[in-house]
Amino acid sequence: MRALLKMERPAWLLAAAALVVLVVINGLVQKGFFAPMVLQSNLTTFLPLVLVAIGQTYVILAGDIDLSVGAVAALVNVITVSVMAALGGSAGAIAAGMAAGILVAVACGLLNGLLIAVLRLQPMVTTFGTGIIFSALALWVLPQAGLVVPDAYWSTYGGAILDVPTVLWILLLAGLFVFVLARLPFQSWLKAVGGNRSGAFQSGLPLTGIRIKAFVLSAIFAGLAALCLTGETATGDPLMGQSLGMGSISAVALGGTLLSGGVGGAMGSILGALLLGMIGNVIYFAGLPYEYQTLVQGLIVLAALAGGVVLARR
Amino acid sequence: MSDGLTSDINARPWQTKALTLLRDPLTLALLAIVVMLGIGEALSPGFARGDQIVRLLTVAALLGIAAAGQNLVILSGGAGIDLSVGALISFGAVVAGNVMNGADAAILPAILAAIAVTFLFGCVNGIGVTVIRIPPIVMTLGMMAVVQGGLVVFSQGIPSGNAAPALMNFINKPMLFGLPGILFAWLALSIAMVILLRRTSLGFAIYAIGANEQAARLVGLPVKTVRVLVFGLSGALAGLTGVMVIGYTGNSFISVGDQYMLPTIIAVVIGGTSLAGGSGGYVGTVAGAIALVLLQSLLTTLHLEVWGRQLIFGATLLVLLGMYGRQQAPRV
Amino acid sequence: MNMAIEAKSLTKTFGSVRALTEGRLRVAEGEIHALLGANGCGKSTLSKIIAGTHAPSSGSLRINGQEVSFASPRAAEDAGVALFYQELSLIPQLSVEANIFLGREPRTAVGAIDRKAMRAMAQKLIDRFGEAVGPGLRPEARVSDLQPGERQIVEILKVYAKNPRIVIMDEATAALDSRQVAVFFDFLREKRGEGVSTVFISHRLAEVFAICDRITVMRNGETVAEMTVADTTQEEVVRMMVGDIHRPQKRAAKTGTATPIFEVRNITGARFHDVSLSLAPGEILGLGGLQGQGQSALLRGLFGITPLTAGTLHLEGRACRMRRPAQAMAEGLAYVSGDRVSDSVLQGRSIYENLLAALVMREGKLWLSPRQMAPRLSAEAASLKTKYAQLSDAINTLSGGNQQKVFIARWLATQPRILLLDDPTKGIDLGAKADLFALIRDLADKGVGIILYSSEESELLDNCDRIAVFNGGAVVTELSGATLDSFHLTRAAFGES
Amino acid sequence: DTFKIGLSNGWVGSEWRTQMIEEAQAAAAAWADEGTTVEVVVQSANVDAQGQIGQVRNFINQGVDAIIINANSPTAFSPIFAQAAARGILVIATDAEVSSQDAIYVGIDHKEWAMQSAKWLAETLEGKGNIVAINGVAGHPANEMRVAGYREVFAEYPDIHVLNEANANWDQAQGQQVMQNLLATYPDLQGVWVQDGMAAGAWRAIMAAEKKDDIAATGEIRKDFMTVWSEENLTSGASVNPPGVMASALNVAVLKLQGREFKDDIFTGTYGNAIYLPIPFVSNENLAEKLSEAEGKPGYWSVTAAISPEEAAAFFK
Ligand SMILES: Nc1ncnc2c1ncn2[C@@H]1O[C@H](COP(=O)(O)OP(=O)(O)OP(=O)(O)O)[C@@H](O)[C@H]1O
Ligand SMILES: Nc1ncnc2c1ncn2[C@@H]1O[C@H](COP(=O)(O)OP(=O)(O)OP(=O)(O)O)[C@@H](O)[C@H]1O
Ligand SMILES: [Mg+2]
Ligand SMILES: [Mg+2]
Repeated sequence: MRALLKMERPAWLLAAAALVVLVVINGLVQKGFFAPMVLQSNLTTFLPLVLVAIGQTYVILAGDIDLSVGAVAALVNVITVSVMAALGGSAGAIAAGMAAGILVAVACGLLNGLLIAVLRLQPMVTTFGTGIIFSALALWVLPQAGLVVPDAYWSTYGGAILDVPTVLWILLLAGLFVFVLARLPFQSWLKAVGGNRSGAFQSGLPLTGIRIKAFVLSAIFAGLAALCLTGETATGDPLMGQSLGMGSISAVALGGTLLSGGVGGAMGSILGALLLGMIGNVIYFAGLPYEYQTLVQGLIVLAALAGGVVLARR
Repeated sequence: MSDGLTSDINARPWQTKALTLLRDPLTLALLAIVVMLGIGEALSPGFARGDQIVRLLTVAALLGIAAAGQNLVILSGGAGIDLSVGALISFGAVVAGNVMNGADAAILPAILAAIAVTFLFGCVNGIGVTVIRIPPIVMTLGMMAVVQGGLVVFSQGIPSGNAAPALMNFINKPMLFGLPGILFAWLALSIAMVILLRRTSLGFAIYAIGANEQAARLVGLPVKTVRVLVFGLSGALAGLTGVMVIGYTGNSFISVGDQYMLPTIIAVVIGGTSLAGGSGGYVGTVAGAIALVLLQSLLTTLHLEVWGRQLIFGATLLVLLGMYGRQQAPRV
Repeated sequence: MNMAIEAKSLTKTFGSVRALTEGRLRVAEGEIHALLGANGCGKSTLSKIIAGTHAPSSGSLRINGQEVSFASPRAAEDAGVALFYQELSLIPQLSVEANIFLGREPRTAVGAIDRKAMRAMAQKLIDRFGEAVGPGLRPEARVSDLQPGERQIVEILKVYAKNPRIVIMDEATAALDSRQVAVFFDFLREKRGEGVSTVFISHRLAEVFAICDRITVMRNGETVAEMTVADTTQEEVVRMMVGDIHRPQKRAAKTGTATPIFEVRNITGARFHDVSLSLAPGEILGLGGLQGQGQSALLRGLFGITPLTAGTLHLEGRACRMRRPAQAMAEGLAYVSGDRVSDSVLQGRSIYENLLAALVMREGKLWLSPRQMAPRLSAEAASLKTKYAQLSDAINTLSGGNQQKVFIARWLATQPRILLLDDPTKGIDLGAKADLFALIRDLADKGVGIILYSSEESELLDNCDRIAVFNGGAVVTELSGATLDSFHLTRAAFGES
Repeated sequence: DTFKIGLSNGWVGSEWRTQMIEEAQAAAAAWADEGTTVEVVVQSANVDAQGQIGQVRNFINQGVDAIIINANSPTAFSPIFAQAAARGILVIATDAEVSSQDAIYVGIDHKEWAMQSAKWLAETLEGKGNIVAINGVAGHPANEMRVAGYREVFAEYPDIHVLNEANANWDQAQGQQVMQNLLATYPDLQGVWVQDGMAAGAWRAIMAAEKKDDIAATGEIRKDFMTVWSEENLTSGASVNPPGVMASALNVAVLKLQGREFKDDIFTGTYGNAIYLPIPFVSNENLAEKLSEAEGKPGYWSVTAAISPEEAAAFFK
């Protein structure tokens, strides 16, 4: 067992273990937690953060950070919704809206990547700055929340495909993506770039391209999260997704990825994001007075992190 | 070449000196300040008037004091960053407000109480980062939630107090040479920071730890203690900012410090301190804080749509960052 | 004779530092060519230009007769050029196999990394070093868990995994022991047979004369001579590199039975166990044996860097504990590490600050006055002939060897009573080495106790009064007096006593 | 009977919200006197709209009878409210209007709220003068409605010139900074339209610039501010958005849960689902009276008002 823990990525297992504990607790305090409906609704709540955390992982593995994901999500949301509204609510309009959203996300990722990898600006402050710009553009596109999304879009998102809830499909596909990418050289290169940048360069890796790709991946996942949010809220809102930036970083850390880069993986981030969501649930269903909810949530997150770090050191 | 080793920095030819000066983040920040003042004055006459500049400096002082702590944390490296400063400013303000509750006599106890409490919170950050080894960004983010939650609990039923008149005058009214007291306080803090960083062993340790933690440990520097202390100081300076903020606003409320969190980081980075730790200083941060506040006011006075203001703000930030906050090229 | 490398008039300036003023190098196909010179003369800079890591400021470079200008290390690799980086190019967080094949991973049909193939290939490469490496060097081990020598071997394997036609070995043997060097040389000879050209950079002249065909000597950024090994002598080469040096005689063994200044009884820690040693004042005690047998680990344990799990320490008869470096420093110990990048350099800070580092805690002053400190520190640096422009320059403007001198000076400034040296001459040129050992003997004569670990046998034999030989984390023999020779040392190192 | 009502609040950054929840809890407790047990469960945290949807889901999964929400978005809740309605859960939004037809809104009309104080300002300035406006978070629904409100009013006064509109994000200190900048840029200023807590900050800047006698500006309803207002003799007026809105919504909810039917044409508003509550106004005339109501209350206490169960009954058949 100890050897197992010591092996590849202990923190990955720890996030899983913590998640199991929380699921058990939640099952105890919330009756009906395991009812398919309830599970689906919880997954719907957690899914956007899960997606953003996946993308954030790749940026962090490469030793960078992306604070702009929330703003990217907002921008993609308003673009998608505006395009759908402008083209009427047909299936074609839906597809066009989604495509436009993802294209914009790619553009956002490219901008981040160019500024950071080519012009070599400091990533944290740069993505904070670009985040402000993306928010500004979102406000420009849609000055206040509104516009409706075609019924087909959000009812499909909230419903099921082949008897499997759509949100579960999305989670499974995201998981598959993570699984596949972890087996490609690219993820190893990301870690190299984050672990020892000059070493990676000296080893002949195309630093700039790798970092840009990471930012584009992050933005695409933020865009996918925005499509989910759009399905969940059936509306456009320029202020949407503001908590995704910091939330995704916490999820990545909880999932055992080192924020300094070079170590970790997106599977852990998925668990970390689910863990963060579950913490919120448990607190509520444990019947805590509301004044203590923020406090206790902060404490549990810290405790989970501390526990993970302490155990990982064994 | 191996003698005459006491050669000092002033012995360089003036060309090199001029070149270094031009690349210096401090010079760049000052340049940016002058340019923005010029633009402001051109667009809305009165923007660069003396008393308006004094008011801007007052606002910058609030940011600058909080950014001093942030600066220490970032300098000490190890991905050091303090996201809890905003929440701790709020906490400091609420504590100070409750202790002084409008009484001049209680100002000192209020300052001490606010600083003591926030110092402790800061130390807890430091302990989490050093002993338990939680990454600073997550530790302080968690602490932010805890402190905010704590404020909601704490402010229950307790009247959040008011600033004492003397404190409000100190921050808002001219004291000497037409300048309010807070500017002198900031000046004193700046001098203390520069001396701390350049001439004391604590300052040396902060740079050394930021540059190479392992090497710092091997030369006997108390790495963990210094780091805890640095986070503690960041907390305390946030608490002090909280006291000043309540003097500025007159009374405290639980989200009063939120708006300072990210600007402290930006001021530090614009001022030329590397987020990787180990290089930079406070003088640049002072310039960074002023530039940032100036930019914000400049944008306020422009008659623009909100998104336009935000766009300009973001873009200017990137330009400022691009002027010096660039990382090293892999190939030279 | 076909020329593999022909570099002409290469120059390189970093800001205002002229690192290379006239870089010339002609390496024939299939030869092993030594590139020699004192610290900071521009060897690494020249190598990096050839390997595409640095852009030259001017000059021309021909590879296999073709005029080239590599835009990146990748471009150089594609032209068959691979460089062993003096400071290593490994990713500590990744496994050995991932490092060896970084950027050229074997792939399966669907494009994923073919882990099986990669492991097998890595294992095959490691097996070339066979017995000469410890069991820790496995394909799946993380590089950060390896010892310096093992890392160096991984970097070597990484170079050869690229199947290069031209190899530059920038101090590839600096942390290798004699057995590992032997394997490495077999490798070099085999590659020579295959027509691979090798540039061999080393400060160990004996190695150069053992393996190389021709020599290029550099001085102050300039190539000053080119010759064949057969036509020259070590003395001549040294004179060309650094001028005349004072070669110390073998140290006359210290006699007398003073009470030990430092005594270690039955201590155990990570990578060593049950070690007992005693050190008399003024004595130079060597730690011998193959690379990675616990010598460095012992020194680090003694200095409080890693915990001791059993045993006792006595300083001048008084029991003491070293739980932190600060505690060890307070007792008058000093520790010079051979691992500059991770243990010593305060990156981005000035030379002054890098020199000052150990004094800060040693003197316990709150107030640091450069006016007072700078002259002391610069004198200390001068005693090792450290080459730098001014104290306020950043440390990374110095060459590797000069940096190491700064870090030694840093510790000498603390005036230690006991000096722990952990392969301190790694990357230091001959002149500086001679200065350093002269200085160490001086200190010993003043009563300082010295424990020296070196991966270079001759350093130990020339300078130590006694050598404790390590194998498998324990002392197998102590050599002194008549047994203090290469024969006994080698035999003991391989575990025969 | 016993009813379980979930209260959802998505922002904990102000004491106004705390007071809102406390008053709602008190209103719930008061139902015991009438023989009805109203159990409230509260979720209150800093979340975005999506996080608040999670809060609503928790309520649904828990099986509450009604949900009262101070929503972070006017539109984002439509799907989740539809789900709640499908489960027979009553959804009432308060303080911030929502577009969902599966929910009703019980609270003030923010546009009207802004129009009242804008009218006060215009009339105080006798229909002419230079003014500036300081707003909350751009893009936030309540802010946008308020902006629409004052713009509509000022448009009716051709001699009132709105020189600039800035955002201070409902933050008192930012309100003060923005006001400072505006004062420096526009020396000839007669009026300021500013909302909520930012008003206290704006007034502080006005007083610091020694212009309190030359400028009329809207104010706010916290006791702290009203004390200054009275002591310094400011020319101010404030529309009241009472924190009691959630208590009012709760009283309406309980009556509905008891099976009563709304009157036919009770709903109005943009989305046709709103019951607007009266908006009290504080001006120099009734300031003293409001201050006496605040006697013994903490400084952050806001002037409040809530619809009693009896008054709420008037909305029903
Ligand atoms: N007379 C001197 N001779 C040599 N070195 C000096 C001398 N005075 C100062 N130094 C050192 O040279 C380095 C460069 O000084 P400088 O003040 O520019 O750096 P700094 O500490 O980074 O300051 P800042 O806070 O402005 O960024 C410092 O480490 C300082 O300690
Ligand atoms: N990045 C850099 N910035 C500034 N100066 C540099 C840089 N790299 C090297 N130098 C300078 O260039 C000169 C040559 O350095 P180089 O590393 O090539 O020497 P070297 O011959 O390899 O020495 P060593 O034997 O010590 O490794 C030195 O004076 C060094 O200070
Ligand atoms: Mg400086
Ligand atoms: Mg070199």
